Amino acid sequence: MKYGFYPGCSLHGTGIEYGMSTTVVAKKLDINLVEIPDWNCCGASSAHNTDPLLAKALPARNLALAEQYGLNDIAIPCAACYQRLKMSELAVQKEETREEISEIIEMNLKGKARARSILEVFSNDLSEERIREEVVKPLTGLKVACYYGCLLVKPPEVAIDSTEHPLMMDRIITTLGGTPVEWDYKTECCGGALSLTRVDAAVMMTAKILHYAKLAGADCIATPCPLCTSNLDMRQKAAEKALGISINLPVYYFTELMGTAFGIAPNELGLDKHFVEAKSLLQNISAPAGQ
Amino acid sequence: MKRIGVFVCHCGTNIANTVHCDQVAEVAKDFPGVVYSCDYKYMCAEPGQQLIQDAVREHNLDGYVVAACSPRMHEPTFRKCAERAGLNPYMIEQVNIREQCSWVHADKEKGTEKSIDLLRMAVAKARKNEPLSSSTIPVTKRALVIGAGIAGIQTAIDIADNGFQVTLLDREHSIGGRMAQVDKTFPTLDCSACILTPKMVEAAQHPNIEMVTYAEVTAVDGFVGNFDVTIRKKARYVDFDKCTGCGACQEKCPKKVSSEFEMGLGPRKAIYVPFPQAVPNKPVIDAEHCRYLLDGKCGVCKKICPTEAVDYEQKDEVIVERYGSIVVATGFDQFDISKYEEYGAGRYPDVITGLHLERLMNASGPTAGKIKRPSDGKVPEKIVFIKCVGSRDEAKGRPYCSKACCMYVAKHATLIKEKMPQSKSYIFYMDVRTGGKSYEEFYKRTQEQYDGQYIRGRVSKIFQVGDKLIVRGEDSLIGRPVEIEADLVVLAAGMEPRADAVALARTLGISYDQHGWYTEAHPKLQPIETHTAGIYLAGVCQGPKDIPESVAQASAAAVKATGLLSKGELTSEAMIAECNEAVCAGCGLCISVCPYKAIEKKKVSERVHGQMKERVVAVVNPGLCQGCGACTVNCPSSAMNINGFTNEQILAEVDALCQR
Amino acid sequence: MSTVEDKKQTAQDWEPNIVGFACNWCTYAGADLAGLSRMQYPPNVKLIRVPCSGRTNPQFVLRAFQKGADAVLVAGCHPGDCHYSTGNYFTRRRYLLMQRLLEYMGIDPRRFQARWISGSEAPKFRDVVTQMSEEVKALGPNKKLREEL
Amino acid sequence: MNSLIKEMQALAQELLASGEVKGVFGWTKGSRWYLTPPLFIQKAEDAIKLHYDEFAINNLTSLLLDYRNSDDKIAIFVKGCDSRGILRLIQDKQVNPEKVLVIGLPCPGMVDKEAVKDQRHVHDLPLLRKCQECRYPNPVLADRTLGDVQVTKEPGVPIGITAERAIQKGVGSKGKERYQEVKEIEALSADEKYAFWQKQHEKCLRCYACRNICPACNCRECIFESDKKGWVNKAATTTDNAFFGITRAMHVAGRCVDCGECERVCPAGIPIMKINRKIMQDIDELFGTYDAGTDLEEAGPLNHFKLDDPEEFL
Amino acid sequence: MGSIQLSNTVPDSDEFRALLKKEYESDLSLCYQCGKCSAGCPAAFAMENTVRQIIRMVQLGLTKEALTTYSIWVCASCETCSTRCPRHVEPAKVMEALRIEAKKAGLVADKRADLFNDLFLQSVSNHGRLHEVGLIMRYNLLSGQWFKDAMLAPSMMMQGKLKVLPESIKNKEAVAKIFKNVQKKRGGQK
Repeated sequence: MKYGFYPGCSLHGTGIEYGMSTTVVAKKLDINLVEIPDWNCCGASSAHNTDPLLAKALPARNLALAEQYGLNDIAIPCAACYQRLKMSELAVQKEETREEISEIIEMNLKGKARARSILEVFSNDLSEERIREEVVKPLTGLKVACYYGCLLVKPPEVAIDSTEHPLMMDRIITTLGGTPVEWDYKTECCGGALSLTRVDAAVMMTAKILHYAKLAGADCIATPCPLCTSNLDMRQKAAEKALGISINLPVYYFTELMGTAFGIAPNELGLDKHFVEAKSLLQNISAPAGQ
Repeated sequence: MKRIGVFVCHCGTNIANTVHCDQVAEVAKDFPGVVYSCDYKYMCAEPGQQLIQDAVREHNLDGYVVAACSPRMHEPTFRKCAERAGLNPYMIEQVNIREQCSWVHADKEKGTEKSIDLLRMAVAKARKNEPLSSSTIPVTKRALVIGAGIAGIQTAIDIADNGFQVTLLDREHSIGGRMAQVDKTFPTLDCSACILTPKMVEAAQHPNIEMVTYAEVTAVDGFVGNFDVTIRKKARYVDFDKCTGCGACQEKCPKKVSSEFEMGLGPRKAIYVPFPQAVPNKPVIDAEHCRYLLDGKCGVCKKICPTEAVDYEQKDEVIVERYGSIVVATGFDQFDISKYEEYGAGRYPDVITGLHLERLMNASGPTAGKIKRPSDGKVPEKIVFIKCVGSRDEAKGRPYCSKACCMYVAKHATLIKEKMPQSKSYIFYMDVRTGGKSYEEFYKRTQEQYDGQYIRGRVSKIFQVGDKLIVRGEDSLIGRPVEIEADLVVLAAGMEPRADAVALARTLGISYDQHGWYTEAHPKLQPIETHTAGIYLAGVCQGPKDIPESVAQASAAAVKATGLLSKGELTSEAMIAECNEAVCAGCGLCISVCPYKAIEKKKVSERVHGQMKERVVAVVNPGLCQGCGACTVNCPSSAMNINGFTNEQILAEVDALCQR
Repeated sequence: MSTVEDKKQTAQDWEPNIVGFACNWCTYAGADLAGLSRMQYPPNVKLIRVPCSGRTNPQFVLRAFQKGADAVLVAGCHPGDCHYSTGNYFTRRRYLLMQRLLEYMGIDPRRFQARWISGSEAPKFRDVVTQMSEEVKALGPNKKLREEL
Repeated sequence: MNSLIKEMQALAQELLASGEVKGVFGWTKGSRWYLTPPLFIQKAEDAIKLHYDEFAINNLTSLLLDYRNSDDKIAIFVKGCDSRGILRLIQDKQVNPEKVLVIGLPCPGMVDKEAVKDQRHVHDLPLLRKCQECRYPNPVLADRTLGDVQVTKEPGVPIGITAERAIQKGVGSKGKERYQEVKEIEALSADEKYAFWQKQHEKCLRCYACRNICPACNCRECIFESDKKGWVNKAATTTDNAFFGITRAMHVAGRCVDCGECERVCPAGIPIMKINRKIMQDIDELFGTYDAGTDLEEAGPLNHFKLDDPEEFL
Repeated sequence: MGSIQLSNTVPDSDEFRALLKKEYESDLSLCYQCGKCSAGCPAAFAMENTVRQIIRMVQLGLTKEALTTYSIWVCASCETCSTRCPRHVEPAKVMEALRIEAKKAGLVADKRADLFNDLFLQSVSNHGRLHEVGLIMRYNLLSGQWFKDAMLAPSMMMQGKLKVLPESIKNKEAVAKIFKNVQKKRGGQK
């Protein structure tokens, strides 16, 4: 199965391990990710905070490029980029807005390209058996708080799963042998857009999520978004200070957990690139499994 | 040439504001057939009607046209006015220049122009009006009440007290409806069963009431005065004559099922009586769960029944009964709270609805009156109520207010404080609506003596953490987010039409709104009648309301129903079909499209070349025909015509409208 | 009264004359509700009240075009809601054929509409009437099937 | 073919002689080689005049309407298309089945008299278009049959002694293309369509030949006869002709048995079948294929409905 | 601050509410102040005026006050409010609109947030992609927080997450032209 691949700027920077783990996991699952040549930044929150038209035009260029190369299904790891491209895709479906945007980006838009989150691709386009086949080291005993963040499930027109109680990632973690914990902060916002401009607010929002994950008895957190990870992982120390309790919850990209279960070496997945030490937790689960 | 009068009404300023009534009356003078034309401020009022009657006598008018409001409103008024003036009531026409002209076109010139065209149309039709009279139809002096909640029971009792036979029908196998599930009622805090069961027993023992429970209406034919209703009596598998209601079978039955009456909080058996005060107080076997009926095993109830009342061979029984009038009192369903994913409704066991709480508080409920959390049975300390769940919420498709939730939440808060003094109730509200008698005082007492903490704001999310429910809202009065760690959350779920309300409406031929509430003939002036003559509404099936209103509406429906039955016979529609036997070829095309099977064939003999020859023609039964006109179009030779809407009249109207 | 007549004939502010057949129980009630709610719509459609949409004979539609109507609307209850229970089922079949036959005879489909408008759908009544008035005003006077005076 | 004619004459002679029927409708040899006009005989000895060949085009069924009041039993010869007319009249209760004796004949396929070049000498003539498109060459009902034809309610190929010649001439060969002409008109623009039909309606004389020949047009008193009804006045103006044409099409909608006689008898040559076929096509598309006059019990498309009929008026 | 003269403030702000309705598809007349949006807002704790209050300000015509409040810049545009609003008022779009209109009117309360957005978009229009390190460096410098998050830098450097050199796409002009075309369409003001 062939998909257009839109990594987004953070996968080449702060979210490098997300890019590494996604590509290597995809290869294992014979999913052919063809990077969209010369893709440009989706504008993230700064674009839609400046001009609604700019917010639709920037991602539209990527849609046009994808259509040119016949990559109508675009797999997008980063939740922020997914939401931006999906919003642009929906605008391009309507006749009059499509003409307006084509004029702005000076490229032809057919409205055929579909923006899809990599999480949705893995859970809808692959059967559970297909993923289970690849599992070499099941994550038995690992209690995972699956955190979806807000961008993948809100607003409803772009949601890949239920807005309040999504289960896509939970199902994948179960297939990998892990046990997802029952918790309700899975779609509360971590303050991604504020992580540089209002660090104080971002830390408090992140702290709440970490606190609820801890209460739910999770060993670690799985996320599908580099913005959330940069907050939950990088700001975990500050959150501990703010809450006055120790948290010590490693934050993995769900693709990193998939890679581990598929038996891929930790460094190949980028597990050495975390703030909260991430490798040891995964090692001692595989240890009892006897390998 | 008929002498036609024209009377243009100002309707105060409703028409005069955007139509030059004088100019319209003036132009009407030149219309062919018009011998007198004038305009007046209030045609429908006494002086207006007097003016018409004087003009009829003075100008020797054969008929007249009133240009005013909608004929749906005042056509009967102007017909009676014609009768008083000595004219046949069907010699007049009313044309709508208010709802369909003055109110919808601001431009006075265009409004006047359109009124003139409409008036020209009405005059053209009036000139072809013929005197009509209606015939009489016999009325079956028997009423049917569909739905035996408090509304249905009250209706049946009132009809029976008026001396008429009435059948009280309900789908469940005991009467009582929603009110039977309620613990206490507001504002008096009477025990619901204590005020309901006497009425249920009265209905059961009333000589004029025939109770048909565990039965459904499957088809309704005929029309006002003569409804042929097909009723399917579901098999009970218990012979009611033999059964003494001793209850032995219920104890021994091995099959446990979650009880619908207890809202799934408690069990019942496959052979069961829903609640102790059920009427009839005899069990029924639930075919979907009984082991014997499903796969032939067990049969315990039959073995231990002292009077051999259990009979597995019983089959559904379909009967057809004739009724003069029907009252629909089918009640409502509670809103399905699982649509509120943000509250975890349907996932968290401790997020329940008002009715669940009613069952928990009820002495004969699953917890014998002690309020326990469905999850772990603990007694809750902090209880949060959330109002407007499934009401006043366009996003969930329920824009309307369900009217009774504000009061039953206040009642719950009061009762909980009474039962558990150490508990604390928090009530999230947007508005508190206490529109009934002594309702506001009851609400004040809840805050004053029963420590009800009211927080203005709508809850956004409920988190389950461990065994606690974190309720997150905003107190919009001080404008700050608030959080409560609750043991139990009660959602004030609103009212919703029955799931099959639309199907029943179509069986009965009555109309319903976009939610499924039944539509009354007129929201203000005829809240009990429907557009279908002989069918009336009572209770919540017509829209959310509380018990006092339902009972009041029930008695009103009883009066309407008996008013019809007391007449003995009905005057039929005057504007019905008529077959011109000279032209009719007896082809029967009209019969195939008549909804009321009102057309039969009859032999006529006529002299052809000196011999008497017999042939077949169609004939209309005036009692059955409702004047829909389907036959006139399917009849190629136009032998069939509808009095009051004849082909010639409609052609005259078309010509008049196109005369430019 | 000639002033009213002359003004109408001037070319540029020509107003279409649309004949509407409205069933008494639903569409006529919907039109009344539009009035009660003071909705505004162009004055070009004039309704003839008929007991049921099933009473509207295709010959009335032809007569309207013949006498100079610029468009014709036939409106009634939604199938299943008919006050006479089955009236509009026959209307639906008959006018599915009539609509195609008129188009086959060269009549612009926008000049003949059959629509279901219930008693509570006042906004839908206003929208149908407004849309028809605007479309037909753009199409101009109807010459087809019209009798020469 | 001659043996068939002999059988017809013998049967007619025997029926009349025995008094079982008071009259027989058939055809006789006309004054030209290509003419076989209708014949009505009441005396046994006239049976010899009966004739039947590829020119016996007339559909005799509507002639029965003159006898709707008489008690005499009448016999009638019918081809496949004619027999559907009989069923139409029975379904419309205009003919009492006991009062008519239907004799089914095999159909050789009728030829187009318009194509005659030499009035004197016999020459070959092409098959009528309606016969090329014919789907019911065999009678759908008959009390008696001649020429080993078989009664069948289903569309099919010609059966009987003339079958082989009929198939060779191409009867039913274009059965699939009967809506071809309709599609051609539908493809025109609105104005072109209007112009086409305007020209046709201008030619109409309002002689009502089409109505008189049509078995579906069996009213006792036609609304176009009496202007008292007020539908349309009797002058043959183009607009009134259009009103007549369209109204008649709607009156026979779902009842027209596709016999094509209206078009054949029209003195002005108006393609009336193009209107009826349009309605038949729409009925097939909208409510499922339906052939009028083939099944006595089945109700016509406009006389019943289905809850899930196509919905275009929401 | 004295009583609000509604007879002036409401009519004067009709035009602004019309702009919100037409341009940003959010009709404030639908809002019956139920508070579900601010209840669910994850950043409400950091806001002096919650979303509901800000909408109330615009309803009552206190447009300037709404535009100049600090709270609109704490909104993380996570759309929870719009998702749960019972009346489809789209409060998230209102907050976004207020940020944009505040920028247009030069009434931005949180200068840093504005600075961040401008720098972000400059980097994108220059290189076609965001140069994270360049953005953070320039943002810290211009906002006077020279050592913000400085302690995180070394470990990020080790993890190879800080790409010092900007990564430009081939067709940079195409992206720059998008910015120009949008500005041309918006009548040239910034």
